[in-house]
Amino acid sequence: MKYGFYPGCSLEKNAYAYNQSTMAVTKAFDIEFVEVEDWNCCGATEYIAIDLLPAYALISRNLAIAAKQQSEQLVAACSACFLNLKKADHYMGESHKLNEKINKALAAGGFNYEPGSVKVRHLLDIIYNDVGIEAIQEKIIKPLYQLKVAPYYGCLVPRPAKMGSFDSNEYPTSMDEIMRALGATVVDFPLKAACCGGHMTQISEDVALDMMRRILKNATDNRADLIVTLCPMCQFNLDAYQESVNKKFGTKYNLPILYFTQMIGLALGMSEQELGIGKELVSAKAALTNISEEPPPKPKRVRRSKEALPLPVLEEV
Amino acid sequence: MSEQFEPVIVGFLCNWCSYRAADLAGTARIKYAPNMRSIRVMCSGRVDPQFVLKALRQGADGVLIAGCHPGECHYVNGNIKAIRRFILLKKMLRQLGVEEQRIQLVWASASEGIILASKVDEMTEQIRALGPLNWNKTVLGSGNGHHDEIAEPMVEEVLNV
Amino acid sequence: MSEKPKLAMYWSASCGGCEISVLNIHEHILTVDEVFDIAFFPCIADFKVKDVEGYPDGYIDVCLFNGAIRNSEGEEMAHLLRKKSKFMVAYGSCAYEGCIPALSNLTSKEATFNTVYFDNPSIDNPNHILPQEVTQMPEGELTLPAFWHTVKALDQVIDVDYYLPGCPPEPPQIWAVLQVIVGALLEGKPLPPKGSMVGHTGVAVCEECPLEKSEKTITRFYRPYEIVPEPGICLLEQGIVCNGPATVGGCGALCPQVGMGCRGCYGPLPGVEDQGGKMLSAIASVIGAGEAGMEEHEIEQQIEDVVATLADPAGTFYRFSMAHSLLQRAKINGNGKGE
Amino acid sequence: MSKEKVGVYVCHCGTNIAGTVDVSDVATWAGENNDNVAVARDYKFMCSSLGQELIEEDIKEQGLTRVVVAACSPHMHEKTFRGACERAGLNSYLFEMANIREHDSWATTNKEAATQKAKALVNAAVDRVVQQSPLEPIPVDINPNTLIVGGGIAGITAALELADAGNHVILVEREPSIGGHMAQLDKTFPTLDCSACILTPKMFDAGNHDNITLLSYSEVESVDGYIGNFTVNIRKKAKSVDEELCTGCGICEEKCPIRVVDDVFEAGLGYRKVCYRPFPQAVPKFPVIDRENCTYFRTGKCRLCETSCPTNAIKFDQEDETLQLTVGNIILATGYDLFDARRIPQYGFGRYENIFSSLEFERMVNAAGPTSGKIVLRDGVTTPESVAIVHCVGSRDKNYNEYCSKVCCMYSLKFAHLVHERLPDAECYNFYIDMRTPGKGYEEFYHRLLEEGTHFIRGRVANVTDAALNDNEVNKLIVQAEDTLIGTQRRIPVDMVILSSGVESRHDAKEVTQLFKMGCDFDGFFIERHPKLDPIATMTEGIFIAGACQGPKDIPDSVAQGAAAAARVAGLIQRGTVMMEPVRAHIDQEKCSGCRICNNMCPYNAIVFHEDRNVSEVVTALCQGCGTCVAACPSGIISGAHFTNDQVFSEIEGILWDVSPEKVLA
Repeated sequence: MKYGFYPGCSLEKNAYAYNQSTMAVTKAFDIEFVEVEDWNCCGATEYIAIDLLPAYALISRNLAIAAKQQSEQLVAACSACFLNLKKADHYMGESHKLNEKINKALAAGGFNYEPGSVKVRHLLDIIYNDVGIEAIQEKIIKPLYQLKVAPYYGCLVPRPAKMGSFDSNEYPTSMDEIMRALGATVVDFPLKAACCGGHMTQISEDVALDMMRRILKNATDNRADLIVTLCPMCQFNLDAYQESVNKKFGTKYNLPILYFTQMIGLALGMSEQELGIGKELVSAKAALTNISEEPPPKPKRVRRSKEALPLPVLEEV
Repeated sequence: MSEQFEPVIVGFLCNWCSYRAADLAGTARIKYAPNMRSIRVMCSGRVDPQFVLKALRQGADGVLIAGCHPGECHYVNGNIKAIRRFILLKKMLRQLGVEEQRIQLVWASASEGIILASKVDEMTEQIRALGPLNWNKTVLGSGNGHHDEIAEPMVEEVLNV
Repeated sequence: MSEKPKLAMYWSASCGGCEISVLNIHEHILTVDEVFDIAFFPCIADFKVKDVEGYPDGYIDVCLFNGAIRNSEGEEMAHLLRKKSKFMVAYGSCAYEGCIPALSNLTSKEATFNTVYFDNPSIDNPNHILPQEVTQMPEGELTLPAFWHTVKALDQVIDVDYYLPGCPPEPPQIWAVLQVIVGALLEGKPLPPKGSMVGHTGVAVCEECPLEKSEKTITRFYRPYEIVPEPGICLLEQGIVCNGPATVGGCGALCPQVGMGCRGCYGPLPGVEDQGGKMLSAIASVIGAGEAGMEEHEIEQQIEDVVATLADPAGTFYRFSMAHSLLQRAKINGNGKGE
Repeated sequence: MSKEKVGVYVCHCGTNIAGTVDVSDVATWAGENNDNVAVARDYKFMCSSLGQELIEEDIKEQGLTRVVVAACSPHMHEKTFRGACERAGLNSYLFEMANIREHDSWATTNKEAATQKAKALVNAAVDRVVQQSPLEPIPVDINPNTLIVGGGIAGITAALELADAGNHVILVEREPSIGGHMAQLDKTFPTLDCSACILTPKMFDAGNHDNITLLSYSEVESVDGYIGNFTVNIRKKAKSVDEELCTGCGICEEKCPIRVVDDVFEAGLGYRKVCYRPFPQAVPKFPVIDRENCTYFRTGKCRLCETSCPTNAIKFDQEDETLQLTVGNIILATGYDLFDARRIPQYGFGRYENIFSSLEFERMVNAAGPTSGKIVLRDGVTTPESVAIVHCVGSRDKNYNEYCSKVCCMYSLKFAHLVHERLPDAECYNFYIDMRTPGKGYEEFYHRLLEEGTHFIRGRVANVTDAALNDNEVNKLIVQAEDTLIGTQRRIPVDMVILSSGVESRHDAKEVTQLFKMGCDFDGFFIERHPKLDPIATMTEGIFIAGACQGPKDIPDSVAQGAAAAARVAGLIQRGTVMMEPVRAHIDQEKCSGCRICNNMCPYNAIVFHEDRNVSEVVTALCQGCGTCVAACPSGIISGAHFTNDQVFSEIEGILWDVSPEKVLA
């Protein structure tokens, strides 16, 4: 399988671990990435907040290059990059005016972009839909038995609905399924698609910290050993600010935040180094020791009092 | 009337859905191209490909077949037969040089007057763009065709092989 | 001797099979010889056109005209013979409905020339010589008949009294028809009404076909080389296109009996306007794809897939009846030319 | 063909037609240009008695042999004018209508084009009518028995109406007892009268009526035939109980040691035995043994029910039996399914134990239900201090069902009321998009709830979670929604959440429509003959629909439709015979080659193949006249009465008068 690839700034720097593990894992499934030559910033969120037109022009330059490189599908691992690229393509397709203006801008640099000619997809989408659970299972060497993970999707990948998403907008489950496939135990995690605070840290740290607290608390309450994410920003926020959260609220959260690609890598028997495990600030060492050879024992039926009413059954995903 | 070419489209409408859809379009005073002339059949499954060929031969510029949505056929699955014939007929008409847009199929339930109306508008424009078919004149009219200007260019094609 | 009725048989655009078929009526040919004087029969006797031109009008009693009208010569001869004959019989599929020659109505005269004179493995024509209607030679001017753009059936150029279908007509049918004519000429027996088609059963070929028939559902089509048919079972049910159901009988269903789908040479049943259209309708109707309750695009896709296995529908359904079909020929500047 | 004398009448329809079409021009033109036209007139209102008399006189005095009226749609006035022809002694099938109103004058403002089109349509009608031949409608006797499928309130009502009128009814119910969803309810909005109290008597009557054959635990397997003469096969599933011997004492049920969750009647909130009656007032009174879960059927041991039965009515060896019945009409009242809230994961149904579906709650508040009417949490003891009721679950939502389920607002209000009534101290929140209370006394009921102190929050619920943000959210379910009236996000912590799930068509609605050869829309609800003027009949003669199977409905609507369907059927029964359009296919037995192409064309299996004669034949009685076989016949020897090839060909030539070759070359 061959795709265009847009790394984006995070994967170059703070999310290098994500980059490493992504490359390692995709290689294992013989996915070939053609990096967008001379790619530029995706505009992240600030730029868009300030002036849309240049922001979109900036973003679509990457699309234009990808198109030039004949990449029909462009993969982004970072949620923000993913969303921005997708947005740009979507709105250009929707608004003839915008399309004109942007292409005018692009023309200045000798580019042009036909909206829709590049399909922007998130890495998770590729792993879940194109590689598929079966293929992953076949390659598993070291199952992650008894490791309790809280899959965290953040807000950018599943939403907004109108652009169409590969998973539920409100309650995604694709990463859950992958984690289960790896042998890990997936804990219930109601806030799986809540916002991590994103750039709020730059605007009002208090608000941001509280948002992070919710998520950390929810995962801890549900007895997760660690949070698994697919977004450098989510990872960074929950990881780097965990200490500040503890300070501010006098809590003692100690939740490592890893990337789903790192988890897959582990299950495929790759070493922690080659997956960049250890680069996280809240160390995953301790948490990962919970991985056992043995599959978890069958959960024994909780004795319910005889007055108790029957529960609706959820068919296992 | 303006000098522009006004296509004549023969529409075969099934009695239960599309004919009523056309009735509804009228009752709702939806204005659409007056170019489609309707012929009522009990079911789109009654449309014999001969009807389509006959209409084209008689000078129609296009033929529209309209029926109930699959699964909603008054006769259970007559429209399925219709679409089977339609698809094969289209393939054959391609060989006979009849442009795709000249024969079309549309599903319009009794409540979908607007769908039928807009289909007629759309088709009228498409055929107007194609120009008249007028089979007897343009295709057969040139008699034995020893001076068939249309085909002339092909001679050169052939000669500078 | 000179009291004998006069028989003519002319050969226009056709393969010559029809002449053979007349000679193929075995000993009856002797009766024919007894009963008739041959007035014109290029295939077997040396007559010239000027001989015919010399005859008084209506001199020939029966003219069996076979072959389609392909060029100016065919048309001239048709008119000439009409003038000189009492009864004009469109003999065989070509004269009756165009037959194989009329398949070239699916393309243009030029494209036909291209295939015949240039673009063809067995052709070596470095100077790209095309036959011309007029060629100047030192010896003088040479002319060739003009080649029509559209092949026509006999009754599309002259008035025809009777039609005898088949490619070629089958001996028993021929003999039956000749007997009627002879009976009429010699004993004044009544003739079938003018314009009627003679020498057929009036019921589709399937009636004569011994193969076992049941309800039909076709999930894919096979071309003859793609499949060895199950013996004894209706070929159509096996996905082999057989025009039997849309073709009038009289041939004895010879082809299906040897595993070859009916080509349709006897033409449509009386009262059917367009043999191809009818056969197409029948075949499409029993395609085993698309069910009520499926998604609309799903239905289309399924049917498309089956239809894709049916090569050249026009050539298949109009193999013999092109000239008599409702559309009669292809539109050349249309999108689908020469597919 | 000999020249016909056709009378052409072009209607002005006031200005409806004359306003756009030059009617007199059309009439004169027709008179001059079509040789078969003997009389051509235009008239203000052809459908008026005067207009009709005009036709009648001309037929009598001018000896017209055919009549064409160019006016509105045949669906409007074909009958009218056929009547006129009949009265004047002209066979009504020698009449043809040209639709120059709906299909012409109303559809365009371009007068020239409209007039041209009108000429084409008239000319086509004339050319067609010339080819038409006299036909006689086909009388069909109506079998007085009626099949009613579905023993909910709609089906029961229809059954009783017909039975009381002295007609025999076969009432088929899939479950062991009739009663349907209504039997599960406690109170009914807005009057709050007890559902059981009003339903049980009706169930009893239906169960004991001399004119009603009640087939419970049975399903229709096949349907053949046509109005007046349907043949249906019904499979009676084995109850493992001999109804002759069983007294319905219920000892077997008591003795049965196995209990399973009852997903049907108790909506999953309660249990039932394996040998059971869904509820005490079940009709019929006989229990059934659920063989899947029965120890005896699984292991061959137990037999407690058998041994304990005083009349030896338990019959383990009983088998399914198939009954074949003939009926004249069929009423479908198959009801609805409740939307499964699990499909909206963010609402947490199934993940959080204290989220209940609306039917679960109905059972909970039902005095005869699992908690004998106590409102408690899933643990069965704790009473909630706060309850949230979420409207529009799976309704008015493009991701699930776009339509409004009509009943949820009202039953949600009822729930709120019951909460107040039974837990005076509990807080109750209703999250709604719009409050829809169209019905007698409904809006008043809403006001009453406002009085009772329900908190109404206008906003679609985003999600329900247990992830607490602050201490008063701990150990609560937090319902998050945007309050669109005050424009803020709100998080309401509650103990119990009730999801007011919408109404969906039965999961097997599609199969049912195929079984009964009728249509259902994209949502799976059965299609009525006309959405306004005939919501009771279907496109298939002799098949009627009642209740929620046609679309979301509350009890009064279902009852009304049930009674209406019964009235329609009664009408047909009283008439004894119906006249059917003689539009039928016919195979020329002389010319059929037995190719059998047509054999599987007919959706009504009206085409039979005679092995002996090697020909196919149409059973006229079964044929519905769609013409699919006519189009399919490769020999062109199947003729479709009133829609023959010649008729359509002539119509095509006529309709293309201005472009067709003959005229062009002429």
